[in-house]
Amino acid sequence: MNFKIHIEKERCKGCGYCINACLQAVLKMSKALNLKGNHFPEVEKSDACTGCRRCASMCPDTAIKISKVYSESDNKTSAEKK
Amino acid sequence: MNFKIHIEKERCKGCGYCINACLQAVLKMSKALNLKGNHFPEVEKSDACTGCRRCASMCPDTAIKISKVYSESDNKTSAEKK
Amino acid sequence: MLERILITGAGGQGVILLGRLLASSAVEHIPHITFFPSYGAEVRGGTSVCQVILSAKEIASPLSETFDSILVMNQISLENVIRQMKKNCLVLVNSSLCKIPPVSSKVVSVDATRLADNLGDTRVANFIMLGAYLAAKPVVTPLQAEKSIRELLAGKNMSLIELNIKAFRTGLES
Amino acid sequence: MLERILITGAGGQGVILLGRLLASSAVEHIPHITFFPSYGAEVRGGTSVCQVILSAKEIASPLSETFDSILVMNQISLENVIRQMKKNCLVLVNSSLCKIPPVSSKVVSVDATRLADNLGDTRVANFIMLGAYLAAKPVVTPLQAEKSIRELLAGKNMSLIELNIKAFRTGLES
Amino acid sequence: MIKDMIYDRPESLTDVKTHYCPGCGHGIVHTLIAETIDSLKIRERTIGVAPVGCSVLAYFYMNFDVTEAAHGRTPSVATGIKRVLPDRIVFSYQGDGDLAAIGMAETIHTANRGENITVVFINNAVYGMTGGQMAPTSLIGQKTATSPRGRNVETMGPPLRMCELLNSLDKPYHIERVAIDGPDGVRKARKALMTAFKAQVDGKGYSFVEILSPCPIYQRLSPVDALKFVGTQMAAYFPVGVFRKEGTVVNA
Amino acid sequence: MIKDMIYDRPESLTDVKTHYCPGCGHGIVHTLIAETIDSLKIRERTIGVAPVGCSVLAYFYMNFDVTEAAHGRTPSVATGIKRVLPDRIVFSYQGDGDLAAIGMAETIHTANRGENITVVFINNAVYGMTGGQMAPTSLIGQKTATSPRGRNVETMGPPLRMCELLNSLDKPYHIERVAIDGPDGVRKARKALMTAFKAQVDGKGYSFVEILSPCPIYQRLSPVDALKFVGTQMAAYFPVGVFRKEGTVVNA
Amino acid sequence: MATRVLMTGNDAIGEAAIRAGCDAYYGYPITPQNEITAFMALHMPENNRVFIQAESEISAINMVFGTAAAGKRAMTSSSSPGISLKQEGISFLAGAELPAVIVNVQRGGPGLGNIAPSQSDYFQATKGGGHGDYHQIVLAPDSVQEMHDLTILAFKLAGKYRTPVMILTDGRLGQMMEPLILYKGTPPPMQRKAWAVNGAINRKPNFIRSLYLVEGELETLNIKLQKKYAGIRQKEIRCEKRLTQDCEVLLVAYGTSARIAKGAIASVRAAGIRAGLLRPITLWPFPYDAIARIAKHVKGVLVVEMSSGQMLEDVKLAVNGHVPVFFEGRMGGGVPLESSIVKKIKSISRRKIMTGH
Amino acid sequence: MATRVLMTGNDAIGEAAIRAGCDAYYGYPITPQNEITAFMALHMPENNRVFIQAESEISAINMVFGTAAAGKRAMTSSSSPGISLKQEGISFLAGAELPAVIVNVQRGGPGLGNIAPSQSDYFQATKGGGHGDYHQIVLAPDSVQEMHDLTILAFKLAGKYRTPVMILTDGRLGQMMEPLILYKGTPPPMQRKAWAVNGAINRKPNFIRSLYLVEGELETLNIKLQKKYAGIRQKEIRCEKRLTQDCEVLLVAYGTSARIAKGAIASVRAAGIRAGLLRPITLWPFPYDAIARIAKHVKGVLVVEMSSGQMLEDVKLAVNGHVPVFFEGRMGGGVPLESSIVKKIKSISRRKIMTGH
Ligand SMILES: Cc1ncc(C[n+]2csc(CCOP(=O)(O)OP(=O)(O)O)c2C)c(N)n1
Ligand SMILES: Cc1ncc(C[n+]2csc(CCOP(=O)(O)OP(=O)(O)O)c2C)c(N)n1
Ligand code: SF4
Ligand code: SF4
Ligand code: SF4
Ligand code: SF4
Ligand code: SF4
Ligand code: SF4
Ligand SMILES: [Mg+2]
Ligand SMILES: [Mg+2]
Repeated sequence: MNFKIHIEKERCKGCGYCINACLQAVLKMSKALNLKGNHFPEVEKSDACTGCRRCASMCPDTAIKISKVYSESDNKTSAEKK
Repeated sequence: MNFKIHIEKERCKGCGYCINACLQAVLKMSKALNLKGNHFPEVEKSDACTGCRRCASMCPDTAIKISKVYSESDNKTSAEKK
Repeated sequence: MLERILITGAGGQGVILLGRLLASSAVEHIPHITFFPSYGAEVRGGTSVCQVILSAKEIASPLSETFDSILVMNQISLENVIRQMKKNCLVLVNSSLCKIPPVSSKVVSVDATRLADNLGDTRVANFIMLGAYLAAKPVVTPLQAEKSIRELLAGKNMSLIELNIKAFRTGLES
Repeated sequence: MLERILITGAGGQGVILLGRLLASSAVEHIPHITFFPSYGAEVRGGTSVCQVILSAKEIASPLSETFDSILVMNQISLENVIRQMKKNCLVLVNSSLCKIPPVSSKVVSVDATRLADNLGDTRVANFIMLGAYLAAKPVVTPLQAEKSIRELLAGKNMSLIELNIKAFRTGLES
Repeated sequence: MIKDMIYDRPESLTDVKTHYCPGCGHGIVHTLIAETIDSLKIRERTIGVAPVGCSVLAYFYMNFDVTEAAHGRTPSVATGIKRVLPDRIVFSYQGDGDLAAIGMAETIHTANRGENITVVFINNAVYGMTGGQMAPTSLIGQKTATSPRGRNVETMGPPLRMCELLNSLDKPYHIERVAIDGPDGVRKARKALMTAFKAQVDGKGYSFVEILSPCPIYQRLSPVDALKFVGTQMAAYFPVGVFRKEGTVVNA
Repeated sequence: MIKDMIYDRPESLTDVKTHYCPGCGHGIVHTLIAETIDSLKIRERTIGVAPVGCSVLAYFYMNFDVTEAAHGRTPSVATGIKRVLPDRIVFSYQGDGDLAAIGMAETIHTANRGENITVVFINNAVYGMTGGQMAPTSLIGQKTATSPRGRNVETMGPPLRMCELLNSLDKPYHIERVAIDGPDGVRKARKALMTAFKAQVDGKGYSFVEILSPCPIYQRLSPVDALKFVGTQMAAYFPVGVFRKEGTVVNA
Repeated sequence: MATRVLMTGNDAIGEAAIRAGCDAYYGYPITPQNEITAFMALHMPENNRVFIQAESEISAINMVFGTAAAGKRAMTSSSSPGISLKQEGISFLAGAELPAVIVNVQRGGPGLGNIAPSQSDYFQATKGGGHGDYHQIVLAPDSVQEMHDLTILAFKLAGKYRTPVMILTDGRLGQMMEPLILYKGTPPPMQRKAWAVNGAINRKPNFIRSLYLVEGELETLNIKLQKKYAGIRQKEIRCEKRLTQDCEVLLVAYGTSARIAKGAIASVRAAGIRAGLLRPITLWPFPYDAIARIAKHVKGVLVVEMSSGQMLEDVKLAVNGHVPVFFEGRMGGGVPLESSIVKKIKSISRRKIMTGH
Repeated sequence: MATRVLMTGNDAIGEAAIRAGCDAYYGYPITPQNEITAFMALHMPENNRVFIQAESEISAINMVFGTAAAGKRAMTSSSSPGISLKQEGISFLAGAELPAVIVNVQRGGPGLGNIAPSQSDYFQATKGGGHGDYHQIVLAPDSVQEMHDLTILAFKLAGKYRTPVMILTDGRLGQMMEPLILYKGTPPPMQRKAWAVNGAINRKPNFIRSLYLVEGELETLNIKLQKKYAGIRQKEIRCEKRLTQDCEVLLVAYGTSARIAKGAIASVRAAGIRAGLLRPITLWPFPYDAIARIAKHVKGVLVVEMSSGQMLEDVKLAVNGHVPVFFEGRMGGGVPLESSIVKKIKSISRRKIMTGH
C-alpha cells in the first residue's frame, strides 16, 4: 500500500503551504515555473507519504489530490474511502 | 422652619408622579383643571413637608420648586442652600 | 349634494372615530367620500380635528377651507375654528363644554357630555353629537349609521356597542 | 513633440515605477504629461501596464490606442501588446525574458534582467530599460532622469539609490 | 421671614414647556442632565446632540448648544464635534430605536474607539415618536403597533441589552444602567450622569448611561403604572447597576 | 493496481481557478465549506450569500446557488432568503470589513433575532479587496494603508472581537473561533463549520464561525509567515475556541 | 355598485400587497407611512406571510433583495429620509434585475423636514437617487382606490420586468380615507423562477450579481437594461387625460397636486375657461409624447407640484419650447391652493397663441 | 514655469484639502478613490488635523455633519455605491445649511458595477439623490490641476454659502498623474462662526436642525434655500468655452468626456470642421444660458457622456428645441472613443441649418 500525491501544477500559486504542512518532507518546491510564473510543489520522497492529507487540506487552490494505491494483493476495497 | 412647595400649575400635565413620590402625603390632585385641561397637585398638608425634594425630582415638567422658609428668629443663613 | 364637515374636540373625545363613522355610514349611498384626520406632531395631547366630505361629484381635496357643518366638542377647539363659522354653515356645539359662539351660522347646541354622563359614560358624547347632527342634516339614514356603529365596534363587547347605539339615538332625538 | 509610451511587464517588475519616473523626469521641460497606471481588479498578480504621454500640445486622453514607444518586460505582456507594435513604433524588449517579436516596428533588445542580475538585483531591470529607452529616444536628458530617480527614492537607503542609478547608466550605455 | 430655594429649575434648562406627554421620562432626564451640567459648571462649553425620537426637539429645552442628527447617527455627529473641539463637553442623547436599532453600528464603533463623549440612552422599550412601534428593547410579549400579538422571541428576537453588549468592548470607561421609577432611581440616575460627565471632563473617555424610562402612552399604562412597569418588568430584564467602572468591568 | 481517491475536490466547488493571491485564506475556507456541504448532502438546497470583499466572486467557485449582497448587508439578504425558503440552507460569507464595520448593525440584529442561518466570518485583519486598509480587526500597531503609522488605540480604538460581542446576546446557538494557521487549525475549522451547518439543518438557529485567516499581501508577509501571524499574533488577541455551544455560553 | 370599503391610503396599499401575493414585507417605522407597517405587522402573519420590522431602512431593502433573489415577492415602505437610505439597495436591485416594490409616502424635506405631504422626492424617484444608469418604474396614485390598484400593478410590473417599482405618494394620500373596491383577482402562483437562487436542484447553480469586472461586461449589462427600459417606455406609460381635447391651458400634475388641479379645472370650466389636465400615473416612464401632442394646441402649460419644480423639468423636456411652461408649487409640506391655481390658469388663458417661440 | 509636481488626481484632491484648511477628513475605503483616504491617513495627522476611517460611509458623512456643525471644515470622499449611502446625510447637511465637501470618484454602476471610470451619477449629484428640494454645488474637474483647484474652490464655496459641495469626478481622473501647480494661498483663519454649536459663551445657545414641525416653518426654510440657490445660480456658474465663437457643431461634455471631446475637436478642426466645446465646470448650477446662447448659431449640439445620457437632459433644457441635440455615450465604465465623436461631429456638420423646428 502506498499513497500518490497528484499536483495539478497549473492551479498552484506557489504559496508553499503544502510543503510547510507536510511532516514527512515528501514535497519540495520546483525550480521550474508553471505558465502563470509560479513555482509549484513536486513529490520528492513519495515513499515517506503517510496519506495524512495535511498538505492538501492547506492548499488554497485545491491543486492537490491524494489517492491510495494498492497492489492487487492488498486485500482492501474501495469502500474504505474517506 | 418650614418648607414651601411652589407649583407652577400651568406647567403641570397631571401625571401624578409628585403625589406618588411624597411619603408624607403633602400633595393631592386638584379637582380643578388648568388651561390645558389637566388636574394638578395642590398642597394639602403643608406642615408635613420635610423638604425631601422627592416630589420635585420626579416632575417631568419642572413644575415644582421648593423653598425653605425661616422665621426671622431661626438662626440660619441662606448659605445652607443645597 | 355636497356636505363638508369639520369635527373637532379634545384628544380622547372620539373626534376621529366620529368622523370615520360618519364617512363609513355613507359608503353605500354617497358616491364620493373623503375623510382626513389631523395627524402628526400634535398627536401628544392638544386638540383633535378631522374633516369629512360627502359629495355627489368627485372631491378634489380632502381638506376644505369652507364647511357646510362644524361639530365642536370642547371650548378650546371652538376657539380654533370660530372663524370658519360662516353664514351657511350649520354649527353643532357640545354645550356641556362650550359657550355658544356669537356667529352668523345656525348654531345647534347639544348637551352631549352631560347626556352621555347620564347614560353612564362621558366618552359616548361623540355619538350623541352624531345623532344630533344627523337629526339636523339627514345625509345618511339612522339605520345606516347604526349599522356602521355595529361594524366599527365589532369585536367590542355587546353592552358597549349597545351603549353607543343608545347614545346615538339619544342624540338623534335630542 | 508627441511621445506616447506603453510600458508593460509582470507585477513586481517595477513597471509602474518606471512609468512614473519617466513622467516625473519630464515635469520641468515638457509642457504636457500624463501617466496612467492600470488599476483595479487585476491587481492580484497578472501583468502590469501603464502609459506615459509626453507632448508639446494638450493631451486629450491619458490612454492612447497607438504608441510611439513600447517597453516590454516579460513574454506574457509582450503577447498582450504585440498587436500595438505598428510600423513607426519603437519597441524595447527585455530580451532576458522575451523572444524578439516578429513585427514591423524597430525593435531594440535589452538584456535587462540579466544585466540587472549582474549588478546584484534583478529588480533593477526596469531602470536598465529606462536607460536603454532614453538612449534610443532622448525625450529627457540623463541628468533629469537621474535627478528624478533620486527624488523618487528619497528616503530609501543610499546604496539602493546608487544601485538604481547604476542600473540606469548601464541601460543608457547598453 | 427668609426664603431659600432648595429646589429650582436648573440654569441649563430653558423655561420652554415641553411637548412631551404627561409623565414622559424625557422630561425627568432633561432636568437631571441640566442639573449635572450646572454642577460641573460646563454649560458654556457643552454641546448636546439630539436624536430623532420624541426628544428631537431637545434643543428647545436645553439652555446650551445643541445640534440635531440624522436618526441613529448621533454618536457619529458627536464624534465629528468632539474631535475638532476636544475641550468641549459633548454628549449624545438617544432613544432605544435611535441607539439600538438603526444606530447600532455607530453606537458600537464610537464606544469601541473610546471617543471621549457621554451617551445618554433613554430606554423606554418602545418607539415613542412614530407612534408606539416595537423597539429593540421592547419586552417579550409586549404589545406594540408592530408586535400586535406581543413581541415574539422566535421571529423578533429577545430585547437587546445594550450595557451588556457594550461591556464586551475594551475601551468604554463608564457603563451604567439606572431606572427612573421613583425618587430613589432618579437620585441614582443623577449620580450616574455626574460620574459620566465628570469622566469626560477629566478626559477619561467614553461613558454610557442607560436610563430605563416611562413612556405612559405607548407602554399603554397610566403614568404611575408606567413607573411601576419601569421599576419591575423592565428592571427585571434590564438589571440596573454599574457595568464598567473606571475602565474596568465590574459585576452589575 | 487499485487507486482510491482519499482527497479530492469537493463536488460543491466548481473547478474555476480563483482570483485570490497566493496563500489567501479564502481559498482554504471555500474548500472547507464545500466539503461540509458535501458531507451534509445539502448542495442542492444551499444558498450562499457572498459579500463585497475579496470573496465577492465566490459564486464563480461555489457549485450551488449564490447571490451577491451590498457591502455589509449580507445577513439581511440571508434573512430575506431564509424567511421565505425556510427549508433551504442559507449562509452568509463575510470579511471583517463587511461584517464588523459597515455591517455591524445587520450582524448584531440578525444574530439577536436568532435567524436560522450560518455566518462564516473570514477575519484576516485587513481590507483585502480595496488594497489593505485598516479593518475593525486589525491588530494594535498593525500598519495598513489607512494606519500608516500602525493602528493607534487612542484614535482608532482596539481591534473588535466579534465572537465575544455576539456572545453577549441571548439567541445565538453556536459561536466559535478557529484559526487556519496549519493543518490542525484547518481540521478544527472544518469541524466548526460542520457543527454550524448541522445546527442550521436541525433548525437550531443562528450559528457563527469566525476564521482567523491569512492575507499574505496585506498582512505584508510571505504566505508561510502569514500563517504564523494568524496562529500567533492574531490568535493571541482573538482567542480560538467555542464561545457558545448548543445555545449556552461556554468558557472559550 | 360593487361593495366599497372605507380605508386609509396606507391601509389600501397594505391590503393590496397581500392580495397581490406579497410574500414578505420588511419595514422600519417612519411617519407618515407607519400605518402600512402596522397593517402588515397585523395581517402578514395571519396570511402566513413574512413580516419583519427591520433594524433600519437599509436592512429592510436588503431583506427585500434577499427575498426577491429567492424568487419571491417582497415589499418595503418608508418615507423620504428612509428612502434616501435605500438608494444603494435600489441601485443593487436594478443592477441585479430583481423585482421589488418600494413605497415612498413622501414628507417635507430636506433633512428631517416635517411630516406634512410633499412631492419633493420626484427627482430621486425618477432620475435615480442611487448611483448608476438605472431606472425604476414609478407609479403615482391620486386616490385611495389607486393606492390600492397601483400596488397590485406594481407587483405585476416588478415581476414582469424584473425591476424595482416605486409607489410615489405622500402623507396626505396615505392618511386620508376614501371608499374603494378591493382587488378580487388572485395572484398568479409563483412559478419556479429560472433565475432565482432557491436551490440548484436538477439545474446548474444560479448566481445573482451586479458586479461585472471583466472589461465590457458591465457595459453589456447596461445595454441590456437600457433595452428593457426602452420596452417599458413603449408599453407601460400611463396617464389620465381630463378635458384635454379642447383645452387652451394644459395642467400637468400628479398625486395630491392632481387632485387639487382637478378641482381648479372644474371651477374654471364653470367660468368658461377651457383648462384640461394630463395626470402622469407613471412618472417613470414619463408621458413625454402625450404631453407634447396636447401642448401643440394650447396657449400654455401649467405644472402644479408640491416641490420647487421637479417634474417641471420633464414637462419642459416634453414641451421642448413649443409653448411656455408655467409653474405653481409649494414646498416643505405646503399644498397648492385651488385658488392660486385658478388664478394662474386664468392668466395663461388670457395669453395670445403664438406659433414657434 | 512655476514649479510643477506630478501627482495622481486623487492625491491632488487630498493635498488641496489640506491646503484649503480642511480640519477633519472622514472616509471609508472604496475603489477607485482609496488613494484619497490613504493620503489623508498619512498627511492629516502630520498637520494636526483629524483623520478617522469611519465604520461606514454613513458614519463618515455624519461625522462631517458634526464637524461642520461645530464650525470647522470637513470633507469626505467615496465612490458611487458609497455616495448613495450618503444621500440622507447630504440632504441633512443641505437642510441644516452646513458647509461640507464631498468627493465622488465615480465608478461603473448600477449596483456593485465595476471600478472603471463613469459619469453615471450625474443625476444623483445634480438633481438631488437625497430627499427634498435641495441642491448641492457640483464641481467637475477635467485635469489633475483642476482636481486640485476645484477642491480649494469647493471649500470656499461651501463656507460662503453654508452648503454641501460635491466634487464629481471619476476613476480615470482619480488614478491618472499629471503635473500641477500646487495652491499657495493660506486658508482664511476660521472665524468663530456665529451659527455654530461650539459652546454658548457670551451668547444665547445655538441650535442646528432641519426639523420644522410648525406649519409653514419648513416652507420658509425652503424659500430661503431657494433664494440662496438663485444667488448661487447667478454668481457661481463656471464653464470653459473652447472655439465656440465660430462653431457650427457645439459639443457639451465635462470631466473625462470633455478631455476626449477636446481631442476630437482638435482633430476635426484640422479637417476644417468648426466644432467647439462648452465644458460645464459647475454641473449645478448648470450653464443653461451659456449653452442656449451658443446653440442659437450652430447646426446641432452633441453631448458626450460616460452614461446613458444624463447631462443630456440639462442640455436639452438649455437648447429648448432650437436645434437638434445628439448624444454620444458609453455606459458601465466604457469611455467614449475620439473616433466615434469625430464621426458624429462630421455627420452633424453636414446638416443644413434650419430655423425654428
Ligand atoms: C431615517 C429615519 N428613519 C426613521 C425615522 C422615523 N423615526 C423617528 S423617531 C424614530 C424612533 C423613535 O424611537 P426612539 O429612538 O426609541 O425614541 P423615543 O421616541 O422612544 O424617545 C423613528 C423610527 C426617521 N425620522 N428617519
Ligand atoms: C458601500 C460600499 N462601501 C465600500 C465598498 C468598498 N469595499 C469593497 S470590499 C471592502 C472591504 C473588504 O474588506 P473585508 O470585508 O475585510 O474583506 P476581504 O477583502 O478582506 O476579504 C470595501 C470597503 C463597497 N464596495 N461598497
Ligand atoms: S499526505 Fe501527508 S505525508 Fe503525504 S505529502 Fe501530504 S502532508 Fe505529506
Ligand atoms: S498549497 Fe497549493 S497552491 Fe500552495 S504551493 Fe502547495 S499546491 Fe501550490
Ligand atoms: S418635598 Fe418631600 S415631603 Fe415635601 S411635598 Fe415634596 S415629597 Fe413631599
Ligand atoms: S409631577 Fe409635575 S407634571 Fe406631574 S402632576 Fe406633579 S407637578 Fe404635575
Ligand atoms: S410618546 Fe412616550 S416618549 Fe414620546 S413624549 Fe409621549 S411619553 Fe414621552
Ligand atoms: S488581498 Fe488578501 S484576502 Fe484578498 S485575495 Fe489577496 S490574500 Fe486574499
Ligand atoms: Mg424609545
Ligand atoms: Mg478582511
